[in-house]
Amino acid sequence: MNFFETQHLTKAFGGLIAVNDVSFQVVKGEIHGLIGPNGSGKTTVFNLINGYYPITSGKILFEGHELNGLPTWKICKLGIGRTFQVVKPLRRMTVLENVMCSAFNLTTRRDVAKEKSLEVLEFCELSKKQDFQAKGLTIGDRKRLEIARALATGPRLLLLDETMAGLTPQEQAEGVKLIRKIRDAGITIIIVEHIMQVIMNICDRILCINYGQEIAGGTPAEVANNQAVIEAYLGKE
Amino acid sequence: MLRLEHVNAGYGDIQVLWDVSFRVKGNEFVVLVGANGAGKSTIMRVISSLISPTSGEVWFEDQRLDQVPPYKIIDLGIAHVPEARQLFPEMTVLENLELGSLSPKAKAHRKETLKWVMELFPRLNERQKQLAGTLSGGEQQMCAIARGLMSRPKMMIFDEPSLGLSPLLTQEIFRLVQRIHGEGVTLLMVEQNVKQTLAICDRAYVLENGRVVLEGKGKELLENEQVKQAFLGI
Amino acid sequence: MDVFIQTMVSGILIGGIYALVGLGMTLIMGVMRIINLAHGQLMMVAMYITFVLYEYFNIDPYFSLLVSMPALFLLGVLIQKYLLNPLLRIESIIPQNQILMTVGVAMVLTEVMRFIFQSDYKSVKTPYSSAVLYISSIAFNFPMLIAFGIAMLLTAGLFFFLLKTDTGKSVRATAQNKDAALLLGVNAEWITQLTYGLGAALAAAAGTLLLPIYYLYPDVGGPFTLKAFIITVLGGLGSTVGAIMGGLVLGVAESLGATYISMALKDAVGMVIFVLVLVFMPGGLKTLTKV
Amino acid sequence: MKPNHWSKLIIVLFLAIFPLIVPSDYYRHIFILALMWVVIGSSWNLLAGYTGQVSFGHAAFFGVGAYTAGLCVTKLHISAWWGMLLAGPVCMVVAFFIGCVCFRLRGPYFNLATLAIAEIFRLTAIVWRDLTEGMQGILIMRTFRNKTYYYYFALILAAACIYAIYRVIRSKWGYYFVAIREDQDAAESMGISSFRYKTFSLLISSFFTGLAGAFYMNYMGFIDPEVVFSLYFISIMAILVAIIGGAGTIWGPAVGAFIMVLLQETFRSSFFGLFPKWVSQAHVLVFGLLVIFVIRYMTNGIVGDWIKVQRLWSKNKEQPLASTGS
Amino acid sequence: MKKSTVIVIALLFSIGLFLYPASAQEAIKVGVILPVTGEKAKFGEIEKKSFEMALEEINAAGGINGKKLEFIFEDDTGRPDVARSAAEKLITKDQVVMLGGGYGSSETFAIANVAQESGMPFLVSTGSDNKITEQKWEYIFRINPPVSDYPRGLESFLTEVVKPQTAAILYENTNFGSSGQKEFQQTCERLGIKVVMAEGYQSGGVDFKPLLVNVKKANPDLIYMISYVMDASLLMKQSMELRLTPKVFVGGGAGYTLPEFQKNAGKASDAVFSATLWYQTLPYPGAKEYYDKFLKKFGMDTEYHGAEGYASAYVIADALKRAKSLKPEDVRGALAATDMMTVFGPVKFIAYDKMTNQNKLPTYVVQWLNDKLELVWPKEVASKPYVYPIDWEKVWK
Repeated sequence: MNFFETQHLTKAFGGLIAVNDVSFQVVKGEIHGLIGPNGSGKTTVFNLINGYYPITSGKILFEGHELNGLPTWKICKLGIGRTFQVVKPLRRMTVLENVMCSAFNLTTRRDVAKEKSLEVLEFCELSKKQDFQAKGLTIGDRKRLEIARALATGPRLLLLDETMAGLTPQEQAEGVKLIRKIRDAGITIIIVEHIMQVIMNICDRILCINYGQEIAGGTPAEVANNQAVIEAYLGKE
Repeated sequence: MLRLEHVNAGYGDIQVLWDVSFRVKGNEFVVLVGANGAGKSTIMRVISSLISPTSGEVWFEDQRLDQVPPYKIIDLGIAHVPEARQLFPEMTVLENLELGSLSPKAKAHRKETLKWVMELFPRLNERQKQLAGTLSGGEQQMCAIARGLMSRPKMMIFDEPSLGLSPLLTQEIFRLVQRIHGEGVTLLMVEQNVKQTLAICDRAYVLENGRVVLEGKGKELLENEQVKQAFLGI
Repeated sequence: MDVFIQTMVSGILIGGIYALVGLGMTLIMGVMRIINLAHGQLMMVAMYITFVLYEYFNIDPYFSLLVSMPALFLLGVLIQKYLLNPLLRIESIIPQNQILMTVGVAMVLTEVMRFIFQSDYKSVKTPYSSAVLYISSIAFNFPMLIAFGIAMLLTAGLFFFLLKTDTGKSVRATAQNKDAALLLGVNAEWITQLTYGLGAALAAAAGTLLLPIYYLYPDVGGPFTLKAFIITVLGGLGSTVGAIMGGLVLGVAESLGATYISMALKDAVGMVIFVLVLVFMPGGLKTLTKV
Repeated sequence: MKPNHWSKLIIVLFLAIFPLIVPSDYYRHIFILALMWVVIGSSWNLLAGYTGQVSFGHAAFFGVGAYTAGLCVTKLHISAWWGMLLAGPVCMVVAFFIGCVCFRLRGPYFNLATLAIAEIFRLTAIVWRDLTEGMQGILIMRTFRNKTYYYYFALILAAACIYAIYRVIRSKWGYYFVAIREDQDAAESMGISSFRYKTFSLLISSFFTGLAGAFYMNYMGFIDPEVVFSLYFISIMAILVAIIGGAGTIWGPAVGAFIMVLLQETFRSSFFGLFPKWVSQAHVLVFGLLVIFVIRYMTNGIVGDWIKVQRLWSKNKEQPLASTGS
Repeated sequence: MKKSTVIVIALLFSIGLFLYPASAQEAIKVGVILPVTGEKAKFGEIEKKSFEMALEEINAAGGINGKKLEFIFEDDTGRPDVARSAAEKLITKDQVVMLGGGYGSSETFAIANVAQESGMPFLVSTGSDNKITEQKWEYIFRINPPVSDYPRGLESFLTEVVKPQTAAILYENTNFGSSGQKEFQQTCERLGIKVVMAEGYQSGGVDFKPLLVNVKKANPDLIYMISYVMDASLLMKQSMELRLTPKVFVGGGAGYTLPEFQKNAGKASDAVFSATLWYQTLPYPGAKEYYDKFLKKFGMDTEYHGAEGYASAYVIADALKRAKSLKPEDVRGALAATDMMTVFGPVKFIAYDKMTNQNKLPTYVVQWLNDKLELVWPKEVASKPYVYPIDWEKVWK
């Protein structure tokens, strides 16, 4: 049994096929990259895993459970956390409260949730800002908050959607450190990212899709030297 | 013709552009390339005055663009073909095109312009009465470009015209872009399809993380290893 | 059989006026995505204008359309400009604060009119108020026929405006894609004002046309506001064709309901249809007609 | 900015001894009405201000609550006070079904659906004469002549309502409610079933609104459908009470309720007879202007934008305000 | 300034306000609660003006045993909870000696409830639901007949003149309408008239044709309608349009006796009968004078609501004059002993049917003839002979 896999995952919006027959496996404990040019369907894949869109055909399996048709919140409870490309902070709550909302997944007691949230914030290096309103955070801190919130639900699989976009190089470096730290804590990660330095650096394996179809998969080096990938990114000569 | 000087801009408290300066001369074809999230679209929105820079200036000919409301930009002679087409899906192709020529100057010549545009895009001519939302991706892109042309612009700015198009269609779009340049329109284009665009443009700027990191002739940049690195991270 | 035909005739005729009320609302909803809970009250203001013109200047209600519509257009533009548009820039806990603002506007309009005219019932009695046309035994109320005719003319005019003029196309464009419209040189702020003005003017037309067959008091607007949003949702948000269909459907449904179920439940028929449509056909009639 | 505890204590003390120091039944009556509105406004606020589901149909719950109490007398021949026990659960059942219909919808559609359902309730209550006596209404004999009992009853109800909401807001549910208000999609991805928690919020909200309705029946002794299912005087009034005081704050609706009820009474009686009579006609106009003003300039209501109010205050007094910041 | 200080001052101030005694005046104060805003304001206004008119006359004639009488008007806005507030205010703050007014049945209930509890005499002038005086509330008196009595005068007219076999009842869905419908249905059953249709409607409708086509199909001899004025005129106009031709149209008071009814319905109002409580040509002393004076003073017509108000004022004055003291029990006693003649007819509070402290009055039938409302039944007091049978085609031509 694979830790996580998709089988012939397909999604059509009316006539437009956004994701076409994508199958891939994720091994427990790895960081799996998902890349592709703009509009190639990466975020749609996340939205399918996450249950935000219903699947047109195909299957998603997580630890042997079929996720098809489950509502988003149940998928979260099964142990899949996610962040959003366009961050969705709960704007008029403090950072701590944001994370506590997630932490209540594991407990109904406020003090326990708070304790757990403080741990997560410490882990994500956001402790100093715990009493800030989420709407007042910088973009870097908002991305951290997204991650912290996803972590606080106690996931075994974490979906990171363009966590680095819009960050300064220094922030990116810190982000990479954080992602590694999460992996080291035993959480499997699927990451969608545009910033190639990042993805090539941290991923164990990468899947590249274009026009909703998989065009290459393998280690970072294999993918980077794949002709189809280079064409997808730089265009044909 | 168009100059950006030390522009800092962003959305709310998120800064996206850091001290961006570049210029487009009359009749030039300039391309901005950069990975996603590098701030290309933000530059486009700054030029169109949809967002105003926190500091710095944007000049078009003798006009400060950053002090003009967005709906007046097109009157000055700049047509913006936005990312993801942004057509009006429940209106016909013809109506979409007509909406491109709202300014009094363009309106006066609407019929001639329409004829010219239809010659340029024969496929749109066939689908005049069709709802824009029902067009295929390539046709939608053409419609968006045609709509921009309807204002008889001095300058056109394209935001990722190849987005979501197959390689074949992308090539067709680029051929059209070149033809428009041939008609004497100044062009500024944002693209992620690096090789093809660098091959056809006059000059290019490379953006990384909201900053301009490289500038040069298209062909020269094509050979530059740094460009490849910026895109593939190797 | 006569009962059925007469019911249908009544329903369709009243439906014409409902359509006019709904059209204004659907325009506003389409462009601004808000429910205008002051819609019936705008209609009420127009009715008072018509009433004053008739009572003191002896102007026929149908001619006073030429006054009441521009006046309400202006009122609508001002409301949008000074009360609704500024709210777009304010963040509030309740996201629907534009809707709540229209509630406030509705209250103020009603009370100002009450202050001026008191709560008395007013009506306009024209020589043709009770004129009736008979086709076999079916009665067609003459002012209602005229109202229906003018309503259809105004609808046609609105269609011409929306389909054939640049400004009309800009209105539709703004409803469909505000950012793109901005890029093409459409002043979206002005379009919202124009739209609210137009919506108010259409409500004014409905009010003015209704006055010869109905009557007037400051609270007359409330029920029509309810009808307006039923029609809008029934027709599909922002769909002009839908609003016309919705108006007719509501008129006929109410009439049938009143004849065959109970007059007392006439208004409930509309509400039940409304909830059913919301739940089972969220796109309204638009999903059936595709326009 | 933390509210001053002293001032809170003073207010609570004042309310607790109010009927003892103010012998006038008239003022007691006004305060009883205000306390009842505290309950309705606060419950609306839980659903709209905290959970983000703006209901235009709270009259449905108020009316069902009132009729539950009324029917206890006319149909079950027991005291209307049993209604205080029954109204809550009955309203929750009704609310559950309303939730099943309305929570499928978002934004303006949700607003309209709640409004329509409340109207359906009103029309049904008018027509179903066998059950409700229709517009003839239900008249009961009140239990107490002394208003003090009713006053304390209303006070306890209001306090219980505010305390319950306060506890809920500080619990897991409260966090979930606010998360749903802020971003429903984000909330779902955090493992929060938005449907389930919206329903919980609605159930609590309807429970207290129903109790207020049952209290109204007991206190007023007479109800009819136009009064207790009124769109303008219950549903919209509940919204106004909460937004004027401050939606999404614990004390906002309470403040709003007192402002609205006192304002209405002040105007209705032409400032207790001090002003010419025509002033009495202006109270709805003043409500309308107040609503426009609050939405335009104090979006978060008087409690939510208290800092703004203070600033206004200090400006008038030519006193620089120590920068409070938030 | 500290916030707490502000609050303390505000509270002290408000306590001061609460305790501030109503300024003592020589005048005897009576509270009158009527709707002068809201949807019912139209009739409330007529009644209020009549109260004021009577007050002037009473004070000009020396007031109450030398003291001036003062009416303190409160607006109930047509809502029971507001009516209750108003009553509470009048009793405890203004310290009136008794209450008058009461227009809508629901509001009257609310006021009566307060009055009874506080032991404050309340003379109801209009609120007509039977239940108001069926509660055995000893402090509540009612000058106008209950709604069940409205068609009483009609009864003899129907049995002696029209002799209908079938009837349709249309009524507005309000307290007034539905209790009226209930009573008239019983009356019909008693008289052996078959009620073929009884249907309520929401007042304020634009189009009554769906209702009327059903009536047309049922083809009753008598159509009895309980409506306020604008619904009344629309109902008649649309009946004319549909050519409904029963033997008679009869209105159940309220809207059908108002000048606005004729003004709006035009020729559709012709030959329509209505039950009524009062008419200016009735042989009551001062009735005609009251009508003329009102018309002259305010430039508008008055009708039975006005007469009720005017008469109430005189009953109040009379009771206060006779009262041993201004204590509520004494005023109550004086009210209960009332036996006087007014423009509205003789006033005497008796117990009959299930009611107590109820004034019993004969009621009448009026008919619109040549755009004028004429008293046509009983014959002894008629201002003009009734027109029956009616040739509708001729009337409506």
